[in-house]
Amino acid sequence: MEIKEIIEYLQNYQGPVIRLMEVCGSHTAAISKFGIRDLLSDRIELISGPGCPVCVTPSAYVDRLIELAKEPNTCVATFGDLLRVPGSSKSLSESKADGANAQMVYSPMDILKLAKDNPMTNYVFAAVGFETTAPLYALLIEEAMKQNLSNIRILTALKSMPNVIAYLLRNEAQIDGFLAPGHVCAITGADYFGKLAEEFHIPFAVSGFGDEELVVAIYGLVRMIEQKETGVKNFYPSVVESGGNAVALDKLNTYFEPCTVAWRGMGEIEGSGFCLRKEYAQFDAGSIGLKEDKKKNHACRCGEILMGKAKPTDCPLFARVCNPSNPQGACMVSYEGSCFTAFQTKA
Amino acid sequence: MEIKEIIEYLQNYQGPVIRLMEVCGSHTAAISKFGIRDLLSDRIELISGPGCPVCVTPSAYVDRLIELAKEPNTCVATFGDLLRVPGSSKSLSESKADGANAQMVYSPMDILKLAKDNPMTNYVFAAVGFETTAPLYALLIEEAMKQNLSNIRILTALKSMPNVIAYLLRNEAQIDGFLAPGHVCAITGADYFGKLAEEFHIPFAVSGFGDEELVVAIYGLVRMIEQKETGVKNFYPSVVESGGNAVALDKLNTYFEPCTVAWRGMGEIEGSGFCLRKEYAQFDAGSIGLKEDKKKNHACRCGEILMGKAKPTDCPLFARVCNPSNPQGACMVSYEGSCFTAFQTKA
Amino acid sequence: MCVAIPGKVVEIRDNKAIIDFSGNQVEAYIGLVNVKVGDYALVHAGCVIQTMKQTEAEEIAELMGGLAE
Amino acid sequence: MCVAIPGKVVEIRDNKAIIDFSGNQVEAYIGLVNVKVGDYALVHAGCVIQTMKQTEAEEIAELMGGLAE
Amino acid sequence: MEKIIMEHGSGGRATGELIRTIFEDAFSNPVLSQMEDAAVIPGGAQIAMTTDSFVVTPLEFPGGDIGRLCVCGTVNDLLMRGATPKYMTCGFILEEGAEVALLKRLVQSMAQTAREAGVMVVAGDTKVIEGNGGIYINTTGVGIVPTDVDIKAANAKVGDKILVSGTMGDHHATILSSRMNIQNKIVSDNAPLNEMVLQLLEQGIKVHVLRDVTRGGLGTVLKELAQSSHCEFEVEQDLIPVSATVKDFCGLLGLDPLYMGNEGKLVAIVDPEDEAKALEIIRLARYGKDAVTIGTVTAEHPTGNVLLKTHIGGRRSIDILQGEGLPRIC
Amino acid sequence: MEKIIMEHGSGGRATGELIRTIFEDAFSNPVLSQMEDAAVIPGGAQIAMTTDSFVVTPLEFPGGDIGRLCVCGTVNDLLMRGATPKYMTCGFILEEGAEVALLKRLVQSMAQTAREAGVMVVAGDTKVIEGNGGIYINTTGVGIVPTDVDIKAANAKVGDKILVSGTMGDHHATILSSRMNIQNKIVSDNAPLNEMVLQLLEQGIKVHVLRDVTRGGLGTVLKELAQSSHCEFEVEQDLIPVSATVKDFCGLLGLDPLYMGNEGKLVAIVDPEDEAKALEIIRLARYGKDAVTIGTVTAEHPTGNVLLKTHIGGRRSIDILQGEGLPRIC
Ligand code: SF4
Ligand code: SF4
Ligand SMILES: [Mg+2]
Ligand SMILES: [Mg+2]
Ligand SMILES: [Mg+2]
Ligand SMILES: [Mg+2]
Ligand SMILES: [Mg+2]
Ligand SMILES: [Mg+2]
Ligand SMILES: [Mg+2]
Ligand SMILES: [Mg+2]
Ligand SMILES: [Mg+2]
Ligand SMILES: [Mg+2]
Repeated sequence: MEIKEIIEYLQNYQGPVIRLMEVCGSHTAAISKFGIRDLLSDRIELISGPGCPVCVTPSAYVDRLIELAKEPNTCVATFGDLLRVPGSSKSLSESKADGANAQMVYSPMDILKLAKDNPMTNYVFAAVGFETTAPLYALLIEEAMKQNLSNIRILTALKSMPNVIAYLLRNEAQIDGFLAPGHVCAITGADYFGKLAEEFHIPFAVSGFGDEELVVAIYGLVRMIEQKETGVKNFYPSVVESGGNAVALDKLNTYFEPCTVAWRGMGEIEGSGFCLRKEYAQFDAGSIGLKEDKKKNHACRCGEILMGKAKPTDCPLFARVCNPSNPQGACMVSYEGSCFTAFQTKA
Repeated sequence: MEIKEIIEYLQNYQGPVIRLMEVCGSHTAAISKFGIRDLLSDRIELISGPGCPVCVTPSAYVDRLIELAKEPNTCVATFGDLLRVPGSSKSLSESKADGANAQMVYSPMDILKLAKDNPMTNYVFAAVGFETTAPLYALLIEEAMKQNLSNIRILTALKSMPNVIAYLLRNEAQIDGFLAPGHVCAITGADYFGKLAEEFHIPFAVSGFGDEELVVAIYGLVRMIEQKETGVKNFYPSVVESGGNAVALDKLNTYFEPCTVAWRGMGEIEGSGFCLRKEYAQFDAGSIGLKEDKKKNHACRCGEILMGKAKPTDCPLFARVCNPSNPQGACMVSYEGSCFTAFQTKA
Repeated sequence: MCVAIPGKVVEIRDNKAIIDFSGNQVEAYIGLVNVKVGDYALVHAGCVIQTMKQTEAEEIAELMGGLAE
Repeated sequence: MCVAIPGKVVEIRDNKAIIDFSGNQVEAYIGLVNVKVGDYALVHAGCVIQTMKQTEAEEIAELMGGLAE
Repeated sequence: MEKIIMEHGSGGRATGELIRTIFEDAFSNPVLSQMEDAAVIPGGAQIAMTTDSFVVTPLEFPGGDIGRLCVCGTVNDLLMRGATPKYMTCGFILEEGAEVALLKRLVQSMAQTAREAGVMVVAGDTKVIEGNGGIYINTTGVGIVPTDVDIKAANAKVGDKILVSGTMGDHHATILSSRMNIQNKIVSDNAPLNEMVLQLLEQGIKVHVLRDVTRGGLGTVLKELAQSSHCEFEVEQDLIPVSATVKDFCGLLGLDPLYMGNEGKLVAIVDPEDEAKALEIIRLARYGKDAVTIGTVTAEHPTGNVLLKTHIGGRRSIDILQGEGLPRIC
Repeated sequence: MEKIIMEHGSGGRATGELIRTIFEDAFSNPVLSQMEDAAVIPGGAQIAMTTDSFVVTPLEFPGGDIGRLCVCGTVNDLLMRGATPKYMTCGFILEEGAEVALLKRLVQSMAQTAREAGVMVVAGDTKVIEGNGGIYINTTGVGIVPTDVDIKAANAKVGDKILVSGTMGDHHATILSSRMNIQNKIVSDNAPLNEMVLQLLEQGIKVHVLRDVTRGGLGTVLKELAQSSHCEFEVEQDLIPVSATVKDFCGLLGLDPLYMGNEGKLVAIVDPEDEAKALEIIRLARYGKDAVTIGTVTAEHPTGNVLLKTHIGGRRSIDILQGEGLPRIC
């Protein structure tokens, strides 16, 4: 089947309304960037889920990062987006103006060199991410130990996919199928979502991040729904193997263990994150108990949006008080956030 | 006698050539600024002596300051002029560009507050000066002890007047009389120079720093010479008492003791300086043995100029290679240096 | 965001690989995957997270076949 | 350089005095001299080093007398 | 004099020496060497004036340096109003510790670019601040505008063709490559665009709008122009020229080439009649060989809108740059 | 938006917001609000152009602030060539952490001073750098010069009278008082000198040279003018106006009022015939009430010389400022 035919199919779809959720922030961003919504019938809705690691970070975590960054001789290293996420009152980026020492890096591994070159400075990496990113922090700690670097710690807000999806489905999210994140599956294998598919009778399509890859996976989901199929189909076989990446999974399990963590706007979800194992507690910069999630603005509907229960445009603040220069909620911060992408591409 | 008559007298003086030395840098600067040379007969010469604390500092001292300023968590605090004195290769000011941490302050006492506010930083004060300034460092250490501040030290290059004057006179400096520094005498009393006057049969006139005060003291010296008087006459009685400042002298002697120090361009002179007593060695930032005096430029004649054996204009570098923006010797650095003042007011 | 495009491994140095993306060379840790020169690799935040097989076309075709009406 | 002009002590606070120079007020330590409000004081690098007597005119006149031809 | 020290900003002898040894030579012209408070120069009935400060790191980068950049930025802004660039001032803010040899190279690069662009540096200023060797330059330019020329952002008309003069993102990608330590052969496009602009005007092309694509990138520029003209633009992603290396560079860092800045590229909105001729003129001019049409002004629109047709055939509105344009990594 | 963050320099939305909320209001005029790459404005046959960057700390000081200062500096430099100040650009370099409320005050002060000085702000630019809340401003000015006006440093003639418009050192002493924490009532003299200059010209005074006394002080200015004119000047110390407080302030720090800068004082060298009338004009003008004659151009001199007759009757040559003009304390 040619891609043109697939698009035609999706454009002309006239069946019952289908609501598909992409749970990966990179999918959200790519869908926007490629204008994919424009290719779908009005009866196929794409909903952004809680898959942007930045968007799901509770305010207590950001507040703690700021606290650390203000400690003398301490530098918080982080990916770019996280700098701008509001905590209960300010973001890391705004706190730099108050003397917080925060630095953007390309890779968690970059702090190995920084820590070695500046032995008097304590580096804390803001370790956010899902199953894809968590193994990198395992590698970081492994290297820090090998190189005997005692001035490296991480503050974790690591999330795991299955239990938050289960939470959505148990809390009446109206979703007919999931675009499963290709890179999570690259680590975990495609079967990772099999139990969920079975329990909730819902289809998953593993997708890559290219325009055609997304269109194909969406088509796959639509067809599975039409044919009342459940289970997981892998539309990203060049990267995703059934067993995933065994080395990475092994490292993940060596350094981390599942734990209960808080999600912005959704509260605590059992077993929905990873924490450092006790044996490696010396690498933890105080990640435990960062559950408080004070909204900067009470009208912010990030939580519902992350659950697929509301759209950005349903929020009274959207594009009024809340915009990317002055985000009221995390969904407006990340380039992958639902509110951000909705704002950026609004007609 | 009116000031006008005094000036007339000095202007019309036709006797044998008289060479007067002002040993205080502030006198040198004031004489220039007031255009006093222009008021004197050609037969009265004013020669600048080794009384500018900055000009007499050997290069090893500056090098050590730079070394300290480059140490992590160390800040060298200093009076403005000293920033620009060349060491064996660079000045403190130039070294700031290489990462040296140096700060100009108004008073040595300013570092008490700095040290208190920044307990992680070690402050080293560049303690230069003569009898006038030395008691201030005594006060500084006293206060540092009272306030329990352990992050304060001083690097001393403290000089004393009598032995360097004796050194000049023993080394054939052609001088007929001395303008004695008013503020040194404010501390030590006017009699401080009595023994020298007696030993070398030479007159001293203690002078203040105003234009009329200087003219009166010069007149006094000329008259004493004409009348073949020696001894010390106090033309600054409003400030200088015969016993000096007993409290200050007492503090000076409590914390410091006489020692042999090196003078730029002249070498070591016995008993010509003050060093911290052993009991207070913990306040010393390594002042002992800073004797090396590498000239930045071998043609520099600072030493001879400080001894009154040469004039700035005798130096082949003067106003050519050597100027205040690119000083080759310390005499071109300080606003009180002979070469600087000669350059600044050259016709 | 995860890098969506694969790069080609052009060199391996100790625990890192140099990976080329249309002329952009980045260094990436290889502690999570066994890679060799010539492999196509996915890099995420400075680490290789997976190598890429060249089999997509057929597998997808097969999948699609199953979905066609 | 040493300050050539005296300032007037306008206030004493613990171990420091506020000294006025034609409207410029500086704080100076007084650990080296006993000063009281109203005194004229010489300040050097943030410390009072001497107070000033008001007797100059006569003393100088006397000195000069001895020097006159 | 190896490094800049505070004294170089004193306004006294050291400042004079710095000016003589670094600036006078490089920029030598009779106006500047008078060293007056203000330069007095021939004017014109209508003048254009623009200012920009340049704070780029690194100071030297593949294809250029801050010296070339600060001339190009100001000259191009004048050109975008149809002005002939004539005079320039430069204000240097130097951080203590700046390397004098580097400063010399940058100033020589400025001077050479000024010659290329036909502008005379008529006044300058140097200040020194504490810091770690950074160099910041402000350039302000004055040009003469013929009274019959009226080029501005509000002038786009329905039917007009939207042209760009070459590949997008080269400058921005060059700078970020250095900062993120990514090795590639991308070079900055920093260049003065006199030839293409003055040729368009001389040859009577009906140029409605000109805008150089700098900070904020093509996306920001198009949206701003659409807003000013109250029009809807439609541009086609596949027509927007981006080199393969820049494209993958953006992919690596999660950046969108639409929001990547240039320093030697422009958008021209021209009467549809003149499209072909305009393209030919730009392509023949220096720095314009990759010029193409990327879209059309399709309709009036009260608030201004830009529609992008994506490779796969989707359509989305594009907005001005949000946030800092930082690399997204995770 | 309390403090400046890096994003305010992105060129995207945050920059736009900053411009709208801070700059647009304060400077509002039809040219600026077009927000074009370059402002297009009416010119004149002969124009004057000058630039300066301002890096003063503290940013606000008794009697003024960097906003007022940066307008006065540029306006005065134009006036010193006999130009009528017309247009100004401003380039802001903001360090991360700068207080937005402070920036607002400074910009409003700029705008007010610009109104006082009759200049229109026609273009602006904002960049953000890392740092600790510092603010640096470049202003570049353009003025129109009547073709018959020829005022420049080289024009002093033997016999001319040397005037200053008021007391020396006020601005410099204000800044140093803040930095050295010395309490006094000294206030900066920062002011635009339009009225006195334009009145001198209007009333036909034979003004040969004008120079504002800024960094480097009167000593530096006089020496530079003597050099340019190849003349010897003789000035009398007792005639140079310095307030008692500034005099003692200088005494305290070992500074010479001759080398203390102002930001609203000028030296005028005029034909001796016009001395009295010139003094009267300056004294009647705003900011000129303390104007006096301080000396005379006494002779030709190949390299330029300035002789100062001191209070006690001595004579000395004065040179341009050496070193940084730092306080001498010991
Ligand atoms: S638009 Fe802003 S306030 Fe509303 S839900 Fe999104 S992030 Fe929250
Ligand atoms: S002019 Fe310079 S080189 Fe010569 S003696 Fe003086 S300081 Fe030394
Ligand atoms: Mg000027
Ligand atoms: Mg511009
Ligand atoms: Mg520009
Ligand atoms: Mg200037
Ligand atoms: Mg700094
Ligand atoms: Mg532009
Ligand atoms: Mg100027
Ligand atoms: Mg100026
Ligand atoms: Mg700009
Ligand atoms: Mg900085």
